[in-house]
Amino acid sequence: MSIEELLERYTRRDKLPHIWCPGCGNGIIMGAVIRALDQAGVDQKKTVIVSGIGCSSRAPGYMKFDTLHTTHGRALAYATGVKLARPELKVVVLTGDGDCAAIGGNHLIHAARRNIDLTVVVFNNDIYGMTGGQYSPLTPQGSYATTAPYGTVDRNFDLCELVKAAGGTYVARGTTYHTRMLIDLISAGLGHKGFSFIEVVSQCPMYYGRKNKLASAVAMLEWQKEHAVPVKAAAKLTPEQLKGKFVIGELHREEAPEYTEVYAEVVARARGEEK
Amino acid sequence: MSIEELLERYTRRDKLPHIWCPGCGNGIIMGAVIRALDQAGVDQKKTVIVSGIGCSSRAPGYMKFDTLHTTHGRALAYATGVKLARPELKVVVLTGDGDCAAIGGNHLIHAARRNIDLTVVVFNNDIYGMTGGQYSPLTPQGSYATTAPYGTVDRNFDLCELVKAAGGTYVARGTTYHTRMLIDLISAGLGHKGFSFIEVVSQCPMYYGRKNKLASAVAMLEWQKEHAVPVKAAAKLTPEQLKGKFVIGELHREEAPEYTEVYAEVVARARGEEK
Amino acid sequence: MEKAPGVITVNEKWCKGCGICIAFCPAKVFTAREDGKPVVTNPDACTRCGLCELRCPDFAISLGGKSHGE
Amino acid sequence: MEKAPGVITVNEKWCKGCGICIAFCPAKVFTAREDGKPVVTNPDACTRCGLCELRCPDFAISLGGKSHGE
Amino acid sequence: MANDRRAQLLSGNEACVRGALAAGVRFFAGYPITPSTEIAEGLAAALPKVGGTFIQMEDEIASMGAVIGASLAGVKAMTATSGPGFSLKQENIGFAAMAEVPCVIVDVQRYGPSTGLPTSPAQGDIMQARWGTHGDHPIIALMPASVRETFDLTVEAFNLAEELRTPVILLLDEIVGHMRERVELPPDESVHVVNRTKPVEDPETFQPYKPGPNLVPPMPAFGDGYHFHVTGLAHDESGFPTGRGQDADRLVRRLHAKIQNRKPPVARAEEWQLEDAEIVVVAAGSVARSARAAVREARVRGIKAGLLRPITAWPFPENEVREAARRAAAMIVPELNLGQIVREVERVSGGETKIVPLNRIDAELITPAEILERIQEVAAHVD
Amino acid sequence: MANDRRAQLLSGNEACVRGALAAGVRFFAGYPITPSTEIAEGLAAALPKVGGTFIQMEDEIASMGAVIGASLAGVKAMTATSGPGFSLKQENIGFAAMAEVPCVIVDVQRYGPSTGLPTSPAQGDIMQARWGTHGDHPIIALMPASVRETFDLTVEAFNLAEELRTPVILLLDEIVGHMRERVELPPDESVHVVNRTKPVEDPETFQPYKPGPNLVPPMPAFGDGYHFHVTGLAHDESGFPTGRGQDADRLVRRLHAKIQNRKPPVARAEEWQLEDAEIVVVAAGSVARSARAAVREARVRGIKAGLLRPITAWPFPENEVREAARRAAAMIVPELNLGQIVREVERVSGGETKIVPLNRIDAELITPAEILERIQEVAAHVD
Amino acid sequence: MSTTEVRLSGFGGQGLITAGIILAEAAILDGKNAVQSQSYGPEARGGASKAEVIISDGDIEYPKVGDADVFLAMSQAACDKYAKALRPSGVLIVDTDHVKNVPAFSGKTYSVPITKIAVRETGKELVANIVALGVLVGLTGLVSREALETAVLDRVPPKTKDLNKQALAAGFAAAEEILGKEGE
Amino acid sequence: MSTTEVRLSGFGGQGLITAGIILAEAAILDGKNAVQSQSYGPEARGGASKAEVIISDGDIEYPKVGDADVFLAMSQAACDKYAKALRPSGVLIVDTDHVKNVPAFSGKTYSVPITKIAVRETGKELVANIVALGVLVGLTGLVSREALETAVLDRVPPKTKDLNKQALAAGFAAAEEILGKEGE
Ligand SMILES: Cc1ncc(C[n+]2csc(CCOP(=O)(O)OP(=O)(O)O)c2C)c(N)n1
Ligand SMILES: Cc1ncc(C[n+]2csc(CCOP(=O)(O)OP(=O)(O)O)c2C)c(N)n1
Ligand code: SF4
Ligand code: SF4
Ligand code: SF4
Ligand code: SF4
Repeated sequence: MSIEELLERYTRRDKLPHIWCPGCGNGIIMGAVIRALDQAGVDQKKTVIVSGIGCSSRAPGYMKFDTLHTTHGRALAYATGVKLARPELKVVVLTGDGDCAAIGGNHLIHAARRNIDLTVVVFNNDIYGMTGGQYSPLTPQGSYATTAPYGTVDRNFDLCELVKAAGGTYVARGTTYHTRMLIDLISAGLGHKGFSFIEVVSQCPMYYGRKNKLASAVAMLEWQKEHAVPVKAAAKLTPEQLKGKFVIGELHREEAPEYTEVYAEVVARARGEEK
Repeated sequence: MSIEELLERYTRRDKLPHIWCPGCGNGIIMGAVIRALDQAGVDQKKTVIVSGIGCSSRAPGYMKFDTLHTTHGRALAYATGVKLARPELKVVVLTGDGDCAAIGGNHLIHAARRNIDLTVVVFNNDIYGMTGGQYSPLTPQGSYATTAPYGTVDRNFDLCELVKAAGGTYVARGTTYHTRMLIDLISAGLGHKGFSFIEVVSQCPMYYGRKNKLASAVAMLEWQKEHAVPVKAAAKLTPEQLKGKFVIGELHREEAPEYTEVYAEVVARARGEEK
Repeated sequence: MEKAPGVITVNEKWCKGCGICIAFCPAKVFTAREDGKPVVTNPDACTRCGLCELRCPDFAISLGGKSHGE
Repeated sequence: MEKAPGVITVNEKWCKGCGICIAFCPAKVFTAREDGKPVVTNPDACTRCGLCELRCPDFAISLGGKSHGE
Repeated sequence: MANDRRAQLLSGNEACVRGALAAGVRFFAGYPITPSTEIAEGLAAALPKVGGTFIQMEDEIASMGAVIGASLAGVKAMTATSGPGFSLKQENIGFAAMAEVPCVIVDVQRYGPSTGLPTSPAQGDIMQARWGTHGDHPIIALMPASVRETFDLTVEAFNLAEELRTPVILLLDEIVGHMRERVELPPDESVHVVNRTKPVEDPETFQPYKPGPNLVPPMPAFGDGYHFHVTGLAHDESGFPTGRGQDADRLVRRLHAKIQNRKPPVARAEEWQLEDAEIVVVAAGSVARSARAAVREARVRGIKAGLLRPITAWPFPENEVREAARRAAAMIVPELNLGQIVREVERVSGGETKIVPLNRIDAELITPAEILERIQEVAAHVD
Repeated sequence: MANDRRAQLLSGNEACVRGALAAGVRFFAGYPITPSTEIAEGLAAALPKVGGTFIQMEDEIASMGAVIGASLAGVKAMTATSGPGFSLKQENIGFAAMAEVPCVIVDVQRYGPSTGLPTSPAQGDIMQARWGTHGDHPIIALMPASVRETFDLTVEAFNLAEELRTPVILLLDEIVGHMRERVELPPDESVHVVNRTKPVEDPETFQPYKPGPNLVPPMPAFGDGYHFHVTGLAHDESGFPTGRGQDADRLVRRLHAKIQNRKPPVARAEEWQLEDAEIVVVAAGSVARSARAAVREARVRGIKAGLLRPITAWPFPENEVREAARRAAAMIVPELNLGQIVREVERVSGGETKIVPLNRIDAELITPAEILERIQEVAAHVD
Repeated sequence: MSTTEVRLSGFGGQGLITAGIILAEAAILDGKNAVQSQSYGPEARGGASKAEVIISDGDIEYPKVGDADVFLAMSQAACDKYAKALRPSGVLIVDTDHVKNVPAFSGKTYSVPITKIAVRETGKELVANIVALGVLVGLTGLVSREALETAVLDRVPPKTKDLNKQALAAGFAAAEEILGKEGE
Repeated sequence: MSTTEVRLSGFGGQGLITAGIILAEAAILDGKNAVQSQSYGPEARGGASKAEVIISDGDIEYPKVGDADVFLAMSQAACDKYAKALRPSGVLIVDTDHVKNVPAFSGKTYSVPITKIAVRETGKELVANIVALGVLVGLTGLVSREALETAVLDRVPPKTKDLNKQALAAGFAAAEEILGKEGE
């Protein structure tokens, strides 16, 4: 599909151009999500996009689906309600690193634990964009932020590890630089039955970049290119060689009973129906 | 130290006997914590015990320390404030599986991420005791509870895995049956610099037991005895052999910079002091 | 509650009769009363392993004497 | 925005001049204007890899024509 | 009348479950907390039987979020909690008000502040029900005084929520929630049930926040093909944020007006022996039971007492109270708190009558005798 | 006066940071949210320099919890937030009230409900500040109208918190928080600072919740060797829960009384041109600035107008308002909400005067001209 | 309008809450009004337990029992605590197995070995609450015996119906025996 | 009591917020009262940007600028939006590099190639805001030049002091040139 057709079909064109800063990764990820939805062949009428609060969480407003812009950190809780009430809907959650991993961390691990069929795409720009550059739980330790004028003290999560340990059954990491791979990863997540999670390493040139000597979006994508190691290549490297790098690709996949399906069995049991 | 001396020194004797039901594991764990504090030689005057809300979270009320019984799920947040304000204090958190892993799950993973020097003991009785037997995120899937009359749909966390993935640097699991090992595990946690976490598999005969055909505390301890596999023994078993069992002992330990120590460096830097 | 060093005592006021001490004493030192509370019926078998003390949820058993098994 | 199939067009209203397309075009098809926005100065080099379209954060580049690289 | 099988013994919490089912609830998300837990437990058993969904979420915030999500997906949804959980739900209740998502929130009030006395009665959350979330949000809160009324007002809570697209709070107190009493429930078929109005417009031209004649916008469900946007940001009729103050003004004023202007009025009170009453007792929830007994006894003793019982805590039955204040020599306001309803009585009565608070916060229900005593004291000074 | 180096240009949020430092703050835990974030950012830079601690927690609930923990550990502690975060903090604010933990919570009000207009001004959280948490909790809330007053009231917030062992809310609005104006700040040494009273009793006999002469119990810090217990359950003087209603009653009444009975009164208002005022404008925060300009202009035009500016939103300056109501022909209450302060004015004025609300919720500050116009309208009807 | 206030108290696990519910349900079956309430809280688990029932021909407004007309005490602690809250003309029923000191009292006092009867007649201490109901209704005639039996059988698990029937009969029998003796 | 209301508007990144703060600080250095406020929100990032300053000898109550006395427009959009909110006797200063259509207006209008001057005189577009301040103060005398220079140097990073001094001087020069011409 040409970009024109994609925009026509999947976006609310009258809302564009979007509010994001020049070079912001949000647009790239939103483009990738749209292409992945197209690639995975989801039914647009039966797809709901849910987000929290943040620059990234504004994405659903540009997307021609049923869209739900919730409260900060709570996208997964709302999405759980949507999915449980109508399991036939495809529910996609777009969220920022702060939204998802700071205030929303509990909903993240519990949704993963339940293995409920949601596809979560985290716009990880390592910073709080919307509020002007405070550190997030994914900000690399030692980085600068408006609330960390002496460098962050906090260690950062490996969010993919966390989601895996919590019970997520599809876990992947992509970047805005590796855009084609990103589309494939999201598309695979959409195809997976159960809780699928894609962390996207992205860029906020406005705040993270400025504070941390990454002068432009271009510099930040260069950084991604240099530090991302595909999962296959990573397998061949020692921990020392991987130090300071991060792994991209599909990191974990397992088959497990999905929440709404197990719940359907409960309903059958309660009604005394055979299953 | 004899039990009499232990009680005299470390408990508020006038508050005993405690309110817990016959055979409840809470008393066993509280006894183990007291013995571990003694064994680890902590300074009683400089030790603060913090809890949330639940049957288990009543434990600090019986302990002769500075004690803080907070709101449901928030013990770790309060404890973080105590520790940051006075890093010289030893801060121990006693919490239930619901308190810690349901409503308190976010504080758990973030405290672990920060590697702040707290020792957390989870009284895991697989159920909400205080409110009368609802399921928790640690209730094994398929169990019965007052809110799961058809058996639970939710998968349960492996909480130790989760804490490890979040960044905890000492992670262990014990049981109320293996009481001596439990004391050693807690004592080791108290000695560890950084975030230490001990999950204790315990029993609520009143609710979990009754609902799930474990008729008595004795039957529940028998179950523990039969299903717990020490970490060394587990290493020799295949995943199939481990199915339905759980591993006890020290599961993870690593050395990493502790939060208040790193923060002290920030202070030094901000004041332009040498470090 | 009377207590002499080295003598097993049960604090009846605190004991709730859960039966843990009785069931898991390796030396079978206790027997259950009608109300489930333990009676020390076999004191000589006691190896002073201390498990009953450690496992009693109600701090109701004392082996008497000093630290044991620590 | 004029567009013909197979012709690279830049939507100037949407483009914010971030420079990503210019920097990462493998064929160096673009050059930057004064305001940072891309000008197609080397259209013949274009391999139709589609990366500029995929990476433009502002949906401002169109390669024209149908699906590419998919 | 022996073996009367239509009558049964039910608690308020159980009646709430029955009312919700009669109203057509199909989704419950909650988190256990005394004294509300029986509502969750009842629905955990009942919902699967009607093909609905019960979920115990990780906390109250998530529960409230899930309820909103489910409602947007087209089903009638509710949650139940008590004080501490009610505090936690507030942010998302504000979202439901702003985005106009029908839902029912039950708060079975217990003794506070903080953990307080978790199993003891109080009426300390009345003001919180109105003002608990930030910003100028509208709210409806209903306060039943009996088990049967709990059934009825649960149904009404759903009906108002669906009709007006707004969160509705059912404000029980521990006594009403836990006491069991004899009730006869109507057969489900005879219960009046309101369902939300769905849009008829074409999805292409549909404006999801364009109000209907009653100021309420028709509401599609997710998956109906409308591709609409829902946000807690101030938005215009299209549902999208504009950042413009005038749009926000129009929206927030409408949110209040749809409740304020509704016909018949949402605000409502029960009046008993009020026609000639010189002393009016204003009491709600469990306390109204004692008040009624006291008023009856006062009448026996020749005192012209009457009862005004707010059924809606919010909107507060201002007209009824104002009217009664105009006629009464005094109003006695017994409450299980340090004075919440009395503030509204003071506010709307405009100095027309003497107002006497009667507060008890020792975890016991105010007795008829206490109220009677106060009535007698006041009566002694009235003439 | 050229090169006047004592004077400087500061925003309200910056002045809050300076005030906190002057008052001796040593701990801040928060979570970013517009329009309060500059307070966190300022303290992130400043606290390490004085050996204090700044932490950005995972959310507002955790921030409030950490603040309480830090305060119990003996340091002066605060947090800052706006509407949505204020809603989330409510449960733990109730804990601080119940367990008597001194702390300061800044709420820089923004346009609500829900996400609303995140960067636009409003005064929609005034009632929430009083009633946001469940149960009958006491609270103090201060509402500065200028940058200098923000400094002063931040200091006072800490002083009251420490003196009375209670959470104190500093209720800014976006305009006061963000506007920069000329201020001269006093040197830190000259700022009056109150520190909590420590116990002198022997730890063995110490009763941590036994009130002192001002009804406030002396407060040890964790680590001081007192081995005391702190809980959000209702408790007796020993600090332990008893489950007894009488103990709860005694506790909760004292919590209110210590604030209500304090000498001089906590409740306070600024009165300007009030002596002979026939028309009184009651306004707080940024709106009071417009009100003052309007009153001045009205006087120029020969109308006897006056300004009554609540400095404490809570306790509400009831006596001052009641007194003014008795003398005034009318009271005009301009607010950036749909009517919150006006409810209190209505409540306490007991029908003594005509009350005219003036509300704006289109994200703009009410102008002096609007208030003047209302004054003139009212004046035309007064005689 | 006749109203009777009943208080049942003992310790947790004796089933007195259930007994209270059954009593109220029996009253409803008899066409009367009934309200039941109980004490909640940690003490309900293991510690003290209390159920209150008001039975009336008319409306029941205040739902709490003040001074009771009938008080069943199944523990010494409960007896000590609530004996004072009994109308002078009321009825006190104590389980002699748990209440050793029976307070002096102006109304009627019946001392019945309720728990012992349960064990003796059914082999199960568990059904002492049902025995107690039989005794209470047998002595006071508060509700009809038929309604009580129906209410008991409606509440208890199907498998235990016979057991509970036995227990109830034993209670009625004990009451008759006492009344018979009184008649002597 | 003399009060002047100033509005500075353009797009995000032009540094007009900083300019507003500096202007207010200069007024304070002159011993006057000053209030500064600005527009927040997403539009402040990239989109429109607005700073308002009120300078007065007396108290400043209402802190917002209604109709301005002085309006600096550094974008066409800003000029279009706020030109109406200018007192009839006010002063309009436009950056001709960004504002092509200058609205007709009863007061004084000064069209100055501010951005071009910045680039020409310092090589850095970045300091157009400081040039603008020089122009504005040079034309209006709102604050003293000394105070303005002190305020500028207090705010800017140490390394850029010379650059900003240059920019300010260029602004003053441009203003003088205009006034000189006017005088002709
Ligand atoms: C309860 C609550 N707390 C705080 C905020 C303020 N807030 C808005 S967005 C945001 C964080 C944004 O960071 P992130 O999720 O990483 O998204 P980004 O803007 O970087 O895309 C915060 C803290 C809020 N709206 N609600
Ligand atoms: C905010 C809030 N929600 C719910 C409750 C009710 N509550 C009290 S304890 C508890 C859970 C107890 O379970 P757990 O933490 O596992 O402890 P246990 O009682 O089993 O020891 C709950 C839900 C509460 N007090 N506060
Ligand atoms: S602030 Fe950062 S995250 Fe937000 S739009 Fe700008 S670049 Fe993107
Ligand atoms: S309810 Fe369960 S957890 Fe609570 S005291 Fe009883 S046995 Fe222990
Ligand atoms: S373990 Fe303790 S409580 Fe249990 S029976 Fe033995 S002595 Fe009693
Ligand atoms: S990537 Fe897009 S926005 Fe960036 S310069 Fe190229 S066309 Fe413009």
